[in-house]
Amino acid sequence: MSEKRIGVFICESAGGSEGSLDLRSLGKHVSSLPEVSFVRFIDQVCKETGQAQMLQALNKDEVDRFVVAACSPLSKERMLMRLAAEAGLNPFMFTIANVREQSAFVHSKAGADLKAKRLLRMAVEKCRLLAPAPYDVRIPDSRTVLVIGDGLRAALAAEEARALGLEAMILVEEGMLRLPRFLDDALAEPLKRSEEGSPIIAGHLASLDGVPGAFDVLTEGKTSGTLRCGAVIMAFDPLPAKLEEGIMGPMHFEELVASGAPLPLSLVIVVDDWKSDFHSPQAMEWAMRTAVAIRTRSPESSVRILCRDISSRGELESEQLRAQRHGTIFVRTERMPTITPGVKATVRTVDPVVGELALDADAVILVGSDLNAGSASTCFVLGLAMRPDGMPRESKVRLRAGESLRAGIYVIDPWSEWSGADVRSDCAAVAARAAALLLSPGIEEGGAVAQVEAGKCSACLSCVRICPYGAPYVTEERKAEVRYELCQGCGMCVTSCPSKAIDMHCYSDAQIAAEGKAALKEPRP
Amino acid sequence: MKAGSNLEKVLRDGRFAVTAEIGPPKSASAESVRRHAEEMRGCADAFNLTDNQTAMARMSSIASAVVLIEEGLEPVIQMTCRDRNRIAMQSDILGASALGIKNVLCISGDHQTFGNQKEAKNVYDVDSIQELMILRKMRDEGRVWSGEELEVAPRLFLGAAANPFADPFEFRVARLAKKVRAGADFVQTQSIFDMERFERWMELVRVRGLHEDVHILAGVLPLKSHRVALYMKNRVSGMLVPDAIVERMKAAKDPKEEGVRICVEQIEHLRSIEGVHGVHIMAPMWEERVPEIVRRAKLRPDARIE
Amino acid sequence: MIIGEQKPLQEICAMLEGHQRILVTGCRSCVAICLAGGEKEVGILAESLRLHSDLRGRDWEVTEFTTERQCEKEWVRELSDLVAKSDAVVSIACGVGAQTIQALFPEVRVLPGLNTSNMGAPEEPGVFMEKCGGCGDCVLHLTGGICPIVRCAKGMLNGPCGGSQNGKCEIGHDTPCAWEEIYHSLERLGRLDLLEELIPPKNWLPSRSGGPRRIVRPEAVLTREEKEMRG
Amino acid sequence: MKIIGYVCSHAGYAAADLAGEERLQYSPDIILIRLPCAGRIDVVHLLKAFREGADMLFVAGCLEGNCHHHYGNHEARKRVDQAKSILDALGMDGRRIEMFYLASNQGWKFKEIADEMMRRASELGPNPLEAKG
Repeated sequence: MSEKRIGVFICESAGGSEGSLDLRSLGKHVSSLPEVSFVRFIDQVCKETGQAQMLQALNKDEVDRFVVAACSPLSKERMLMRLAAEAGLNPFMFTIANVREQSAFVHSKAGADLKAKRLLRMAVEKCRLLAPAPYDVRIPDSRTVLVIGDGLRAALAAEEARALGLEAMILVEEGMLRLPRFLDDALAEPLKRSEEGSPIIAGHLASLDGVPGAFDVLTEGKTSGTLRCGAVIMAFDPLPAKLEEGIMGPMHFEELVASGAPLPLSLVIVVDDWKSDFHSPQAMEWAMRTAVAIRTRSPESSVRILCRDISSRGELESEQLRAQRHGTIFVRTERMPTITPGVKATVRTVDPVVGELALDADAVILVGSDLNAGSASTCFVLGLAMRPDGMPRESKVRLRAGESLRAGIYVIDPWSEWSGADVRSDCAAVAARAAALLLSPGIEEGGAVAQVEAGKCSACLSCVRICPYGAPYVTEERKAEVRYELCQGCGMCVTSCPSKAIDMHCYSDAQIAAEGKAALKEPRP
Repeated sequence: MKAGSNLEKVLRDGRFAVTAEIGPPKSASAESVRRHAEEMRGCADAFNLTDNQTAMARMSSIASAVVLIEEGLEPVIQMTCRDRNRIAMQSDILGASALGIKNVLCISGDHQTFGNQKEAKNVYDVDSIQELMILRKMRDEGRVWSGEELEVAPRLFLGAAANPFADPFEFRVARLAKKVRAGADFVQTQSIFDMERFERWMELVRVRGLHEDVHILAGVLPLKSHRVALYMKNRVSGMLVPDAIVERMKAAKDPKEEGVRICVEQIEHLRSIEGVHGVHIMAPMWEERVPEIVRRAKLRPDARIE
Repeated sequence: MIIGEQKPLQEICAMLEGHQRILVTGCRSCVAICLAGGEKEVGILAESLRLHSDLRGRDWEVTEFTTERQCEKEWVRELSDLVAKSDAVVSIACGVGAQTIQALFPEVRVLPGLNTSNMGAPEEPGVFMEKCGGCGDCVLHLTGGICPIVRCAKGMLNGPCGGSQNGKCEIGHDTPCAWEEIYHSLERLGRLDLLEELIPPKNWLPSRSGGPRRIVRPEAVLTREEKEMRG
Repeated sequence: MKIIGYVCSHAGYAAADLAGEERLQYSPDIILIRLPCAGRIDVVHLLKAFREGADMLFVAGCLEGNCHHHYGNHEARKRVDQAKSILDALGMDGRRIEMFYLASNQGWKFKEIADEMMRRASELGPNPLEAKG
């Protein structure tokens, strides 16, 4: 292996305001390490002047990689990627020794000095094993969003996307959207615009290839064909439950409310979460908000909510309190109640405390996890993990709402707020996510991604099964490959591969081992 | 007459047959077999000797049967598929026949993991239906399974087991039919507690006319205690014990008496079912109570063999 | 595929007592896929053995190699140099692999690090079920595509024994009753009539009872002349 | 003592950074190796570290049900359990390695983990390999 040339930068303010690190001796220590070409002290790495100094040094000394002893990579990594690129290096050819937050700030002076040396040694050892990582900044090829859905949400998402400067197409099995009959003005107008502006394709998704910004879609059904789009939004409405006299789904109830017709005097809302362990907070929220709205509008009516789990957590807790203050009765039942339809529908169930119950109601609303077949089949085609109601699992709901597990595929959860205006804001938010992708100057891909050594692969599918993002696939040569455009760099495929055919950039097995070795080499304190 | 056994005669004559079970001892002494013979003498038309029941090594059923014959009682030997391949099976049958044994019950046998030597290698060269086929061929054609002729054919009255309480329920009657076609002359059922299911099964048996082709002996088992009832209900695969019976045993002041009473009631009921030609009483480790059950159920078996 | 399971670590360590230069070898075929003996497991076992040696001052030298298919001589020959430097080879391929190594390298101790269990398939990730008993005379056409020879604890051929209840086998409630499955499979296929057939005692000759089995494909067999011609 | 924590970027490493911001002091014997996700950890890494003299190891990932990569923390737990059983089999005490879950805003919890590992280290003593020299 040819000699590596490593430049080391030590940030003068890494010691913190306390100045507790002996940076000079740190510099002396690191300069003796193998393959280190130079050590430079930089006044402040995060300042422009500091970066200019670093850039100059990198250009002058012809190093092919560098190490920075400063503060946390979590805050400095992106800045240093840019710097590496400017210096004509692969943007991942550097490592960081976090001698500030993880040494200077947390240990006594003597301990911190020793540990900083260790950390820097580890960073150098890891740096020696770096290899240029695949990296691309790809300009999105298409600014079209394909909206797959069946009703209100699909129409709104398409319109919101168009409002943000994207093109939108709507894919719906029947060739027309199923829209509520009664709409307030806030919704009617954008819907009309959407119908005018977004072409509708009759059919369903048969396959999707390509990468975010350039998906190739095959549709089947009434219209079979191919199309190109940059992003996909899944925007299915909640399914109406099977309707019989006195029983309705949420959409129908919303229509009833919007129509101004008299509201039922006694109402039972069944939140159907018995089918599986799946508990939909959104369905519960819908039920509670509906209860409050009804009691506000007609205080003489009675509302009961039946569900398996009546203890709400987080923000739902305040919703529940509000509903209870408005006189909503919560009934816990351990199995799906039986509902007898009729002008007076009857709901029979067993309360674990009270025992058998029979509740009469003018109307029963079924809210819950009925399988949306359209959504489920779309999930299947896209390889997305599904909830029991057929909706795709969202990527970390709280932090990346609206994103599915697959890059470039977005999701509108049908169990969003019940009033029309809020449905719209949901759709707008998701459309904005798609716009952020497709209108960006470039989609960054690569870096710490997994890579297969085909010769070692047995096509056992371990990687395909474990990847949350659908990045690995098996080629026609029957070898696994990882689409780095989709890889999020978690490394689970690397660990699970029984043939050790996968490794990853920036966190290779050899690097992890080298860091461990460097950390442990020194005689114990 | 296929074998000319007492059991065969009783069944042929249309009398209600009684058989009872004797578990051979874990001993090289046949003393307990003789004792049970004494206790139950005159109570049944024939006595079943289990074959390493629950996969525990015990005195062989053939040897125990010979002891019983010496005592003047008629044995039914059980022969499982677990412990011998087809060669050993046929050889044992020839020997048993030579020693005067006429009734054989063909069963697959409890899996060895129930026994006290779980690590044993099981045989299962043939299954219980194939065992019937082999034994029938020996008797009817005077040949071993491969076709080679025997000098003297064994005279056998062939039995099979049937479990109306195992699953799939729909297949249980079809399986009985297969056993009949394979050569079963009589059938002993698993212990009956769930009378309702048994009657449903018998109905299906009658629909297929099987009750006319084979003698069905209904199995009964007197419960000794509430604990035994629970054990049978929860731990024994292929056994259905209704809660009502468990409750009766639990509520009883004298559970042993209650167990006998339930058993007697069951026998009386079973006797009234069309197609049930007898009862098979299983009282493992409680053989001494069998005479009382037989007496109280007003069964009048004409006890001994000549 | 062939399903196996590594022997307990202590057992492997005990077998290795008295040896010093140890080659741990796995296989990229079945045992890799059933997560028992691929390169990853070779790495873990080798590292465990090194740790064992360090802890007890044994001075073991442990090397690692994973063959493409340990049942084939051509691939096993790749081990030549490593075997020459070893006094024991731990094979975590199946028993076939271990024997192939021993046959090719008669001078070295070959130790099994894996218990070869059965021919089966992954049921779900991490769960492997026995599916085929290799009886040499397949009956799946009679049993709705479910093998009663190995999936029934008693290998019954004429229907379930009396211990079948609620779809479970009498030997344990996590073992499905194969005959229950066969019944429902044939029910779905509309072929319950097949269950009425009396299946006679099976010919076990093509099975283990016929001695070690040897399959010959005449069209692939080389005559003595051909062997000579091809060197 | 020599203690290595293999920590995920999103929770373990970030929590340690926060502990730094908050100046929560812990032993400098604790060194972190940053992983993209706890699910990246492999049994071999852990065994190697023990062989090279680590006294204690831990893996820290996101809180249960909240893993940035959905289930990487569960994968990590399985690896840690496997390593524990190997250590036990070799007579090295599986308590020398532990799995922890925390969130990026729990600097205090990172300090607790660090302190717990130190406490356990003093209970179990140094890596037995050290005694051999």
